[in-house]
Amino acid sequence: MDIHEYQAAEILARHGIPVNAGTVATTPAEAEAAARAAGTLVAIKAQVHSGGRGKAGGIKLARTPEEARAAAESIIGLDIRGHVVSKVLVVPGVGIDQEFYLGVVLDRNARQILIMASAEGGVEIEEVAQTNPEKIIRIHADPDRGVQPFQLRQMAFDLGIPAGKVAGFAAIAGSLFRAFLDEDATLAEINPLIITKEGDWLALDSKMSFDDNALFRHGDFEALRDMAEENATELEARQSGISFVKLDGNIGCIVNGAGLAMATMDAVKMHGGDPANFLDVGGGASADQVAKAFGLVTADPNVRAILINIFGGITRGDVVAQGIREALARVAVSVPIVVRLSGTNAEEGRALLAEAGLTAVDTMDAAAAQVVASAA
Amino acid sequence: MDIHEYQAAEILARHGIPVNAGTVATTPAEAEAAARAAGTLVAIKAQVHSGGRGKAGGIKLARTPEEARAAAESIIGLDIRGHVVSKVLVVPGVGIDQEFYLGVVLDRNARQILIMASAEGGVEIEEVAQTNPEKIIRIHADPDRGVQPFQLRQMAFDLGIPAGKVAGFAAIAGSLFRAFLDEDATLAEINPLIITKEGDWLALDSKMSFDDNALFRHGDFEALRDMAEENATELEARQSGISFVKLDGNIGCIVNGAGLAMATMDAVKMHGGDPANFLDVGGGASADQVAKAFGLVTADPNVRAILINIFGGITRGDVVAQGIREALARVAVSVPIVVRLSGTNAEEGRALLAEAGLTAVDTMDAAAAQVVASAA
Amino acid sequence: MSILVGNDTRLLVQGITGREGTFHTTQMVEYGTNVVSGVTPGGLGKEVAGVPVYNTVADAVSETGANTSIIYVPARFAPDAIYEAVDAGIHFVICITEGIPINDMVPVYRYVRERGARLLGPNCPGAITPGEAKVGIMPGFIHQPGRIGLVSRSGTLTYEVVDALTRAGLGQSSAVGIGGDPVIGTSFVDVLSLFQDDPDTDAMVIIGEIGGSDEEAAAAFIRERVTKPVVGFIAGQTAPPGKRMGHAGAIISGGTGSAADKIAALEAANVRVARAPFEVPELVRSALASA
Amino acid sequence: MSILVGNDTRLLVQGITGREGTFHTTQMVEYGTNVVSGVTPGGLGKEVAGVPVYNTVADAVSETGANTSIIYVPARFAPDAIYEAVDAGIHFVICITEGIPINDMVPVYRYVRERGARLLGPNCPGAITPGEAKVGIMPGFIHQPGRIGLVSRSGTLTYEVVDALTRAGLGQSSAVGIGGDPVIGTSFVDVLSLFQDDPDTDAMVIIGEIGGSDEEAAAAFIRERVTKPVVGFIAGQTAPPGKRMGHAGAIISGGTGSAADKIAALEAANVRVARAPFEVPELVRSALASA
Repeated sequence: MDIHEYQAAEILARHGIPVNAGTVATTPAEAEAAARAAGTLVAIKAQVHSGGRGKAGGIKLARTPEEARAAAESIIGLDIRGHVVSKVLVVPGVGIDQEFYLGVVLDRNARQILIMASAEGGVEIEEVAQTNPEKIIRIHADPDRGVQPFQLRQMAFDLGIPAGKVAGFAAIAGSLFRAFLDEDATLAEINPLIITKEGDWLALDSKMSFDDNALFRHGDFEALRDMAEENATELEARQSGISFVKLDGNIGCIVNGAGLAMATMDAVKMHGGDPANFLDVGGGASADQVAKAFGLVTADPNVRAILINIFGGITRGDVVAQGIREALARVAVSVPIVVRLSGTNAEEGRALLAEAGLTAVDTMDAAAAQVVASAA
Repeated sequence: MDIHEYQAAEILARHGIPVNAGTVATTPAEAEAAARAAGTLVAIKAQVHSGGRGKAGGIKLARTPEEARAAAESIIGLDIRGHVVSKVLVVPGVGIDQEFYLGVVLDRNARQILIMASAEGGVEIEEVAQTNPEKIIRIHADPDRGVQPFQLRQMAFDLGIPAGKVAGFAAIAGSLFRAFLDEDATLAEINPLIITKEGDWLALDSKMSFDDNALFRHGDFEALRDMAEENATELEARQSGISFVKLDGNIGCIVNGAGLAMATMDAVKMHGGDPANFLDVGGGASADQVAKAFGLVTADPNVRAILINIFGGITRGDVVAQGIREALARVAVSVPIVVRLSGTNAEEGRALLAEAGLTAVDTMDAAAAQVVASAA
Repeated sequence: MSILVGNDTRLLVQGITGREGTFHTTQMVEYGTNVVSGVTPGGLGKEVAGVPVYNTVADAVSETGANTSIIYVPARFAPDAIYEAVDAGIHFVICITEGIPINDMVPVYRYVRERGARLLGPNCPGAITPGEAKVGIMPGFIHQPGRIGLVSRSGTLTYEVVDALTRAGLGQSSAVGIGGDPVIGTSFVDVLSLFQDDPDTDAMVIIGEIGGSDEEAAAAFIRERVTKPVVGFIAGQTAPPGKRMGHAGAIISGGTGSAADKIAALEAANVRVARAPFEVPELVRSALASA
Repeated sequence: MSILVGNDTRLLVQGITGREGTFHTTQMVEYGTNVVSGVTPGGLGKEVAGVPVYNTVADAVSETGANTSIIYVPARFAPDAIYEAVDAGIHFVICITEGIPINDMVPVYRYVRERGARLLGPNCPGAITPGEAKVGIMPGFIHQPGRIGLVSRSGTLTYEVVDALTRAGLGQSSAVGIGGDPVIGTSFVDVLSLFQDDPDTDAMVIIGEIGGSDEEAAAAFIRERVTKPVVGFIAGQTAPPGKRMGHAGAIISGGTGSAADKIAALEAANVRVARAPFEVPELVRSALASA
């Protein structure tokens, strides 16, 4: 789950990290008022769940309230990597002495939490990783004991942070790591983390994402969800335990298992077709859930044919077939349906489908070929 | 730092443990009102920082508000192991089906936190440990990972807790362990932890003590301090970094180091004297602190002579001598003073004392003999 | 036995009285897996598919000599179940449960390794040695005993490939699903290494997908250490960047994790990479022929 | 060298620029201890009593080959200092700091042991091998090289006994203060074991106090494993029950931890127990004579 910069900043502030607090504005007028209240040079920053805001013109400086209004006008409504800006953050301008990158992520290979820092602040860390990997200082947190202050001081010394600022850096890095753990984050990032002209540490831009599997521990995070940023259909799907991603093609796909779903899309493409979606009904799908999946796919007006590809493991073929029948009884489907059914209880499933007038194809490849032909 | 039962219950309730909540009363009338409000059989329980309340008559059942008043009358003012009862807790009576002991302490030998439970609820655990040690189930918490639910379920099964109550026990034991860690306790104990006639888990009596060294992390604990339970002089001493315990004798002792202070008291006793106090001025004592110690000792009207025994390590003899001189300049001391000074800068100290007309004795034994003679 | 599970497996089912536990225990027993006991706290005295239930793993191990455990308990309780299994001396734990938070799995992974045990999963379909033991949720009947070792991050996609192999007359020594979570107990490299050392395995099939860099790590390992022929398949070749496809790992980000990169890495390690699952059997045959 | 510290000690001082660190570094250097470096974050380039200061223990170790560390930093930072020392490869850490919370020390103790290092303290006076190295806060001049090994939970009381021994012409091989905190890195038993194996030690003195059961554990160890003569002293023989005497451990509770119990346990292990510190030297002499 992704959240906005201003929300991440609020969370980090609660963990004792000094952040550049600002005001959220959804209109140019609000931005102007916020700038006036700030009474200083401000930055107007697009609040979208996407990187690359700067390059896309989503961040502007404004010396006056009028400039702030103009900046907000140009930013609100902007499309940044497919995300349309609906709000901006107005923060006081800050004199920067030094900039750093500081982030906490999972290192999948090491199966440990990784704390990364670099003196190349303000630059995307992936870029630094490719161009100057030696400029990234890394610490793996002990899975049991976490990270000790001395390790973070060492990191600060390695970054060349002046002696008088080392304790401050270590405190912020420690707090960021704690925030990552306490909030079940998958990413906690400050970029740039700066030393101001006045010599104070300040988190100028904060970013956090959360582990969807741990949301049950954080009931308050639901309030942080920005429905404008989420695809309503995808969210609705997720609430039914279905993974759904809308794509641009015209062949609806209903598959059990993420890997098989991707392979099914690949097969459709190989046969010259274009998938309308990625859809994984999940393990142990109930008839209800299959019907639900059917609804998700048929709601897309682009869909010209539907491919159902089920290999039964936990999911039983007869249950899937039952779901298809129930869905067809509820929704009138006007496009061709190609079903491929294998694995557990596939024969029972095929029998049920036959009763409903549907014939199941034997292999995925054949099914993909057939659905592409039907959609043509 | 010790707290009262009702305070421990409040803390454990915050950690999700079901406790028998009650009302604190400081007068028989308040107890009567609390019993009336409860509208049921109540227990009246002395709130003192001491065990053995039951045997001392500090816990009584009352069927009516009038009986509650009478019970409170008999308990308030009671002396339990040197603690005078100034308040009682009025709690609703509860039908008990099964009783258990559950406690968390440090196992000094193992250097690990120990969770102990026994089906011998309501009995002091030390007693069970002596008479039926095999009836105590013990789990050492891993220093890094703590304790896992399966270990607590195992404990429950080992205690013979019925299957349907095992998850509840494990949850309470887990919460008690978390409370121990989160609150930096040295003891967290529920005795008895019961299953009520209605089949619910309930902490019927709770006890917690805190690690004095960790109080800096728990600013709110100061509000839990019951000044009636603390010796004002001992508290004042502690705030100056001095360990002071009032005793019944007439020879005031000022010593650096707890072990040496105890050995000094032993020496005084060996020579037929009786120490008026235990006093450790601590390491690195400043002149101010020594003067403070002097004040503490001379405030006791029983004191007939004072023995100052300093073996310099961190504490320097000249600093101590300076403290003695400053104290004597401020306070008129009418009783004889015997000083023994050895170790770091002892000679400089002796010279300073000589200027003030005091002669330092060479050995602890001789000093003890001399101070006993002076007090006679 | 080929790798991980086989005739020596004495299986314990944690969460045996739950819906999934009961269903799959029945399936595994029917397959012929030696399921010796199950655990559900408070379940002592019950039976599931003829398998006796105990209150704790320690009891089940001491009473029935279980050496392998499979976990079907819900995500919130799964880490505890893994700790319990390892603490009781189980040396191989298969965790089927999906949805376990990352921060819970990081210390679990460390613990399992420290104790010298092995974890497969979580969020995986399990492992099977056809004709000997099915320890997981895969449909047993599509498998056939043979000499091809299969390892995959995916569930049903694995069945797809297994089915294709079986139909082509290529039986499997073992088939192992490692799971798609960010923190998993057993990696591609771990399983490839076991197959490499397994005298009952002649060739291996690795089934990857977009996201992460596990396939690249596998490719590096294959180049350096694997002498048996390897065939690969990567799902998500046509997936658009920036979209998460179900699995936490299945996302192409910042120019890394793409199917093209993974295929290139595998091919550089002499792995024959299929464009579709149905191509796998013929590539295996030709690899075996030229080995 | 006798035990723990000696001519091989290359000492690092953590918290060297603090008031206590500076004072005791000067004292230790004057005593002749080989103090090779100090650490204070941000202190790089400074010098204390001629000892160079580094920012981190890792730097100090790699630059100066320190093998032993003594810690003078405040309680809130002391656990971190211990972790840093052990992580940098220091094999022996002496923590002088008092007032460290118990819950902080429990994982520290585990960590130090896991890494195969040794911790003395916290809240202890340190260790000295007279004439070789003084690593602590004890007054050096009261000690005299010799063949009596001394171990104590107390600070100044140790000096008292050392002073008595020296005055009686009984020099010390090493004198070690283990500290009075509930969680300490090195126990009586650990030190007694080192003295037992030390060819430079002929007899041992153990100085205990009321509270806890460390002296009883020591007595059991002495009975089973120690062949050299041992003399003991227990402080707090006249302390009233239920009152905490300074040290966290120094309290008699529930009929246990009393001086009488401890003396009985030691005497049952053939330890000659002195009634007062001044009696220790004569008991040592007679023990040596009858050994």
